[in-house]
Amino acid sequence: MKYFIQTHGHEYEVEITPDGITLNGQKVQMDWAPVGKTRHSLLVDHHSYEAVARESQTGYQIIIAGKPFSVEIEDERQRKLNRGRSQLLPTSGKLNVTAPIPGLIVKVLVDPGDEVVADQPLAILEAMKMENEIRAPRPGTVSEVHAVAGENINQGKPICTLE
Amino acid sequence: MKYFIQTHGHEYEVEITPDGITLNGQKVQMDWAPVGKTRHSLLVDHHSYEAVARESQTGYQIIIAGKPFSVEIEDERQRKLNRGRSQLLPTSGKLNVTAPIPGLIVKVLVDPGDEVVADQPLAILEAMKMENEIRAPRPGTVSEVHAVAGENINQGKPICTLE
Amino acid sequence: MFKKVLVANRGEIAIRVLRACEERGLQTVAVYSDADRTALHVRYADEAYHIGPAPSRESYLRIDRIIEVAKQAGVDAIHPGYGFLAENADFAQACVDAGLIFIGPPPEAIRLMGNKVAARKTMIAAGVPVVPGTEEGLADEEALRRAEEIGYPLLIKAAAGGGGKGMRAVHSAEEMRSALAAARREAMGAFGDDTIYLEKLLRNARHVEIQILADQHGHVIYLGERECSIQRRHQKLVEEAPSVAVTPELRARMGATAVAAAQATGYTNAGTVEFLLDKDKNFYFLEMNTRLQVEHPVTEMVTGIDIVKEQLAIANGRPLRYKQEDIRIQGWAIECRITAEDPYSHFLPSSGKIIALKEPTGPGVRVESSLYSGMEVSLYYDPMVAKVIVWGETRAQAILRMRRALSEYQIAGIQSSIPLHIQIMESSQFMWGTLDTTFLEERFHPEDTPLPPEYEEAAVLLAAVLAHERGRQNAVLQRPQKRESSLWRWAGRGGRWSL
Amino acid sequence: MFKKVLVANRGEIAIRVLRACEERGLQTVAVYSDADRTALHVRYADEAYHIGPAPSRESYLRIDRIIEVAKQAGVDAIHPGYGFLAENADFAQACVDAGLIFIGPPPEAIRLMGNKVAARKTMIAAGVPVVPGTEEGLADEEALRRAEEIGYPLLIKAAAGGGGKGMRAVHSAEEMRSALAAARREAMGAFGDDTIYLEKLLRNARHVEIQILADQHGHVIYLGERECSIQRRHQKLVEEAPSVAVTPELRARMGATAVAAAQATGYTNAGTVEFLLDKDKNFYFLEMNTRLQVEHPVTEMVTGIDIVKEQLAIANGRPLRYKQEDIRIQGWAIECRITAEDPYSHFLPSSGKIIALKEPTGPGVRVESSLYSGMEVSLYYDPMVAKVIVWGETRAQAILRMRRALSEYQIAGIQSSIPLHIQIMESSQFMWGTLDTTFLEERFHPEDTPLPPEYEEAAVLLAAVLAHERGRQNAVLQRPQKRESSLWRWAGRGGRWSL
Repeated sequence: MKYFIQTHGHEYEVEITPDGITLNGQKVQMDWAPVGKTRHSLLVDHHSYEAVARESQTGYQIIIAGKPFSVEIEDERQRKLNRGRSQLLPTSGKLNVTAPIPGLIVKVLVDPGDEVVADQPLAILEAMKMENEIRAPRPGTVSEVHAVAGENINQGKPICTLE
Repeated sequence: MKYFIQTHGHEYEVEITPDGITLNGQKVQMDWAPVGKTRHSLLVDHHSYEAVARESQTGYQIIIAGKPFSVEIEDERQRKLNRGRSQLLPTSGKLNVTAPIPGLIVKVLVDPGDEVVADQPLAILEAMKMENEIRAPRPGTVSEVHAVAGENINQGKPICTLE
Repeated sequence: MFKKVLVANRGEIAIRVLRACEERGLQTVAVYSDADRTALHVRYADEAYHIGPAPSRESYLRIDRIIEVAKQAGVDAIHPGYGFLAENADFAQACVDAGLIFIGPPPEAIRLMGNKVAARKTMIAAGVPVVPGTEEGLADEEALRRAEEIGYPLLIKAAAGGGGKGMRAVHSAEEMRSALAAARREAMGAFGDDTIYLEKLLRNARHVEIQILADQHGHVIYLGERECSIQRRHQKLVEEAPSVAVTPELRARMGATAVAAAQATGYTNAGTVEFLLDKDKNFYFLEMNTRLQVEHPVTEMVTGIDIVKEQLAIANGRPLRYKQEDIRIQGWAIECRITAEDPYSHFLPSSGKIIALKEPTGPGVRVESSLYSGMEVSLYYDPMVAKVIVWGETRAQAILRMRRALSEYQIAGIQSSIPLHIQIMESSQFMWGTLDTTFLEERFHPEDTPLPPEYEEAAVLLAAVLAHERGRQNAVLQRPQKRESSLWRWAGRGGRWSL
Repeated sequence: MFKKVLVANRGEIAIRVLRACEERGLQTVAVYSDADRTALHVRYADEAYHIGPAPSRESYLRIDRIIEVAKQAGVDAIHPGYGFLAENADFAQACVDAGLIFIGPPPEAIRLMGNKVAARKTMIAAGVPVVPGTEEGLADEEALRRAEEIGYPLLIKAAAGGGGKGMRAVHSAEEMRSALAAARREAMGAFGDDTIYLEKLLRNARHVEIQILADQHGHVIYLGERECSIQRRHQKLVEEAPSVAVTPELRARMGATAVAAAQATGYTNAGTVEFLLDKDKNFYFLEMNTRLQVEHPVTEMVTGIDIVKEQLAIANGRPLRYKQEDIRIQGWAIECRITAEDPYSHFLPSSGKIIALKEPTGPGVRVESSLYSGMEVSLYYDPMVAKVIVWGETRAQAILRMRRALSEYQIAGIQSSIPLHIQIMESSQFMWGTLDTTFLEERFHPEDTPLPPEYEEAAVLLAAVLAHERGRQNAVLQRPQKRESSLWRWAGRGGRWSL
């Protein structure tokens, strides 16, 4: 089976067959031993790595030597399915910007109709006694503002909508 | 429900009802919070204890502040059943002395027909590079010897039989 | 001699204090909110009492409930830790009024130092140099006018403040209005008081503070300095002792100044005098923290003195066991504050259940932590969940040891600041020690430290293997036959899992 | 300057050495048997190589395999740890022959000190006092005759010995024959050699040893003593530094003697000279351990010197960084060896899976451990699985801290020696420091330390609650209705589990 993997902007192709495992076409010698549910010991060409892994929506969250990797993975079958769907991904359509954690909306910094650039602060959310800026994940126009200052907002609730 | 509990030679009676919990007839205020599968936080009349507990054949193995307690427990129903059976316990009948850990029988110290007292060494078992004495759990006469010197013995296998 | 102590706090500092009490043979009492029933401090103490719902206003800040528990449990003394009620003069007074020993300075000293204007005046009178600035309680228009006199850049600070809350740096007149609004809003939220004042912002200055100990018999000593310039949003992230910028001569001068500051306020117990130290080795009084500090362990590691145990002895009325000349600084210590925040996502607080945990240990490593496997990290309290402290014979050895310790630290289930700390320890600027309070935000660029590609490849391979195994298991579940043997199974006497 | 080190060991000492290498910026290579694929040392090292099946004869004692891996991995140096091949002169020679640096003394010094008779002669020639005894290789009849000359009590010792294996104390002529047989049997099993010798048993003597460091340039220093009198079956259980029995004057004399012993053998690297110290402060050479010792951390804690890092520096040809007068003993350190043995059941080795683990930490506590949650503790290797080391300003503070640390240590799944250590720390005899090598077996009575009744009551209540909950769950499973709400459920805003 072939796997297509992305992390930190790099792409990899891994193939696993009963004969062995290749990384970008190069054969690697690999020894995998799980330690409990979330911890793994890997020996890759004798190099030892200890990793903690959890499943995420699109792959795995992996920590090695204190460094986190968000790894997205598709197998051949999934890749075909996803290619078909990719037009539907909201890279330019409507996008709800949601509260990443529960907290208090201290201030909303945009109004409907505002043009925003990627990473521009949209609102200030107070949690754990600190103010946190909620930023735009991509450029767009604010079509709706759902949150108001002083509101206690739950995780995942929309703050505003970009178009 | 009433529970009859033994540990370190002391006997206790605990009663649990929807109204509360009593220890030897005395009401106690108790707050129990499990922490994971084996760890427990107890507040007994505000006194805080952290315990690690595992089930054993006859009750629980509990460690509090590094100190181990083998706790045997029966509820009312079990107590009645066990009372009926108690004549059958091998306090004086045949008793197999078994290897508590796997190892090498270095020497057998008794022969059939020997009278032994409680705690008398019966055999020497080598494990982890050290010699360990296997002692008689109660007095009796050695009726059979099953193990021979030089034998690798599995855990639970009989070394000799007392009558 | 008191026998039973209540610790009016939670988290790592509660455990720190409980351990010191236990090692002194004292009985201990913990208090807890709904969110903390299974917290380590509750499980650690001899006794524990519930004091209210999760929000700290309804539990850890409830002076009445805590005093009530203290009476019910029959304690002799209360240790406030840091944060919560530690610098609340009313709480210290309430303890005294209830006949309890408050393990900290007298209420008057807390009140005096908590009032920034009064503290400033007292320091000036005692000959302690202070940063140019204004009194408290400026209206916005007045603040704008005074800002022109002081000159930019400057700091807006909350009068009731501490911990960087309600503080804003302002670099030009244009930013002033929005910064004032933000500072007041944050101060009101954190302290219920939006009074502010202004202070000149010293460029390229270091935050260097002096730990002092003062007994009830008029003896005051200093335990050397701590360098705390690695800050983000005025929150310290990394601290060390000693400071590369402090010579023995400067240490003696700063130490003597800190002792004078303490004596001028009738101070007793442990305290910290914070200074800004500029490039020309001029130092200015910032504020005095009238309590134990988060970073006290680095001083303990280089002096061998247990500050919390000294707090207990002082509160008991004992004279100091040390003279100034007994204090020797040996080696180097560094602390990293581990917070439940995502350094890759604008430091958003992170909550969740700890599903795997391995804390570092071994030579020269100390961990002060509130974490346990299975813990729910909530958003109710401060995001600092643990501290790693290391000692080394030299600063270089301490940095290498900290890298080692951080790479051993595994926390799964929440995001943490560990990756940021690793990058700081690997940055050449930090290694050279050319620090100031703007280092982290202005001159430290985590993206300059690339992740080693082999780690990335290992992560990629692990992901492939896990996905493959999951796919195989699903396939097996769909077929109604005996579970097929895994490719990865124990491979006989070679005893290795391998393809 | 070497760059890559292979650690030819397992368990806590492999991790200890790996950490030191990592902190020196060296690349590291681990080796492992079938039983150790997921052991901490394998996960800790940069690289890991499989060397054979679980029994150590087929893996960790395979000189050929280890040298082969060293070549394959391209290492420059090998650290042997303690045990296994650490005192095997052939292994040290094989390293040298393969062009590898052996991080330890020269093979000749190992060989000389490994031969008890030669060592004795060398010591006598160097003016080092020795315990009265015989040469090696006595036949039983000769041993019986010589025993009469030396007088009882005496010790039978294995010539190839170490770690108390093949050692027997004999108190009268009647016991002699069976003790000889037992000692030979154990020696043959452990070392493949049943050669024995006799030594006078000094009554009420302490085991006190001197740590030395010797560079390749003729400098030898001592780092003070360790008291190791708490032993069971000649295995050390508790060690401390300094010793209550050693005055500065005696320390200087014993230190100078240890230095003379090292110089007489051309010794380099770290080593330990073991002495018996009698009540009249006479000391006698016992043996020299030509390697790092289990208990080295207590010396590190009181001197601030990292012995393993010094081993690396010495092996690299560096001159010692310290002169004798630089060595200061500060405070007190104690180590407890945590073994997988059941102290309540004749110290039977205990194996099993670690199902819950919490190791102590906080101020002054260091843990060196091979344990992890999910680990299978096997019977293949030494039962010592971890060490707890504490530092305190005084011996009393160190003891109190050790009690605190031990009570924090939770290991579930195997039996451990922790309860015994707690009882030792609580015994008044230990607190007074009136120790000798018979303390534990003859004068320490664990049953004299009653368990606090409230712990027993808490255990009883927990058992009742667990049995009750289990009964309720079973009852619910049998009835086909909705799971009834537990009596113990979250009780609303009070947020407590309670009846």
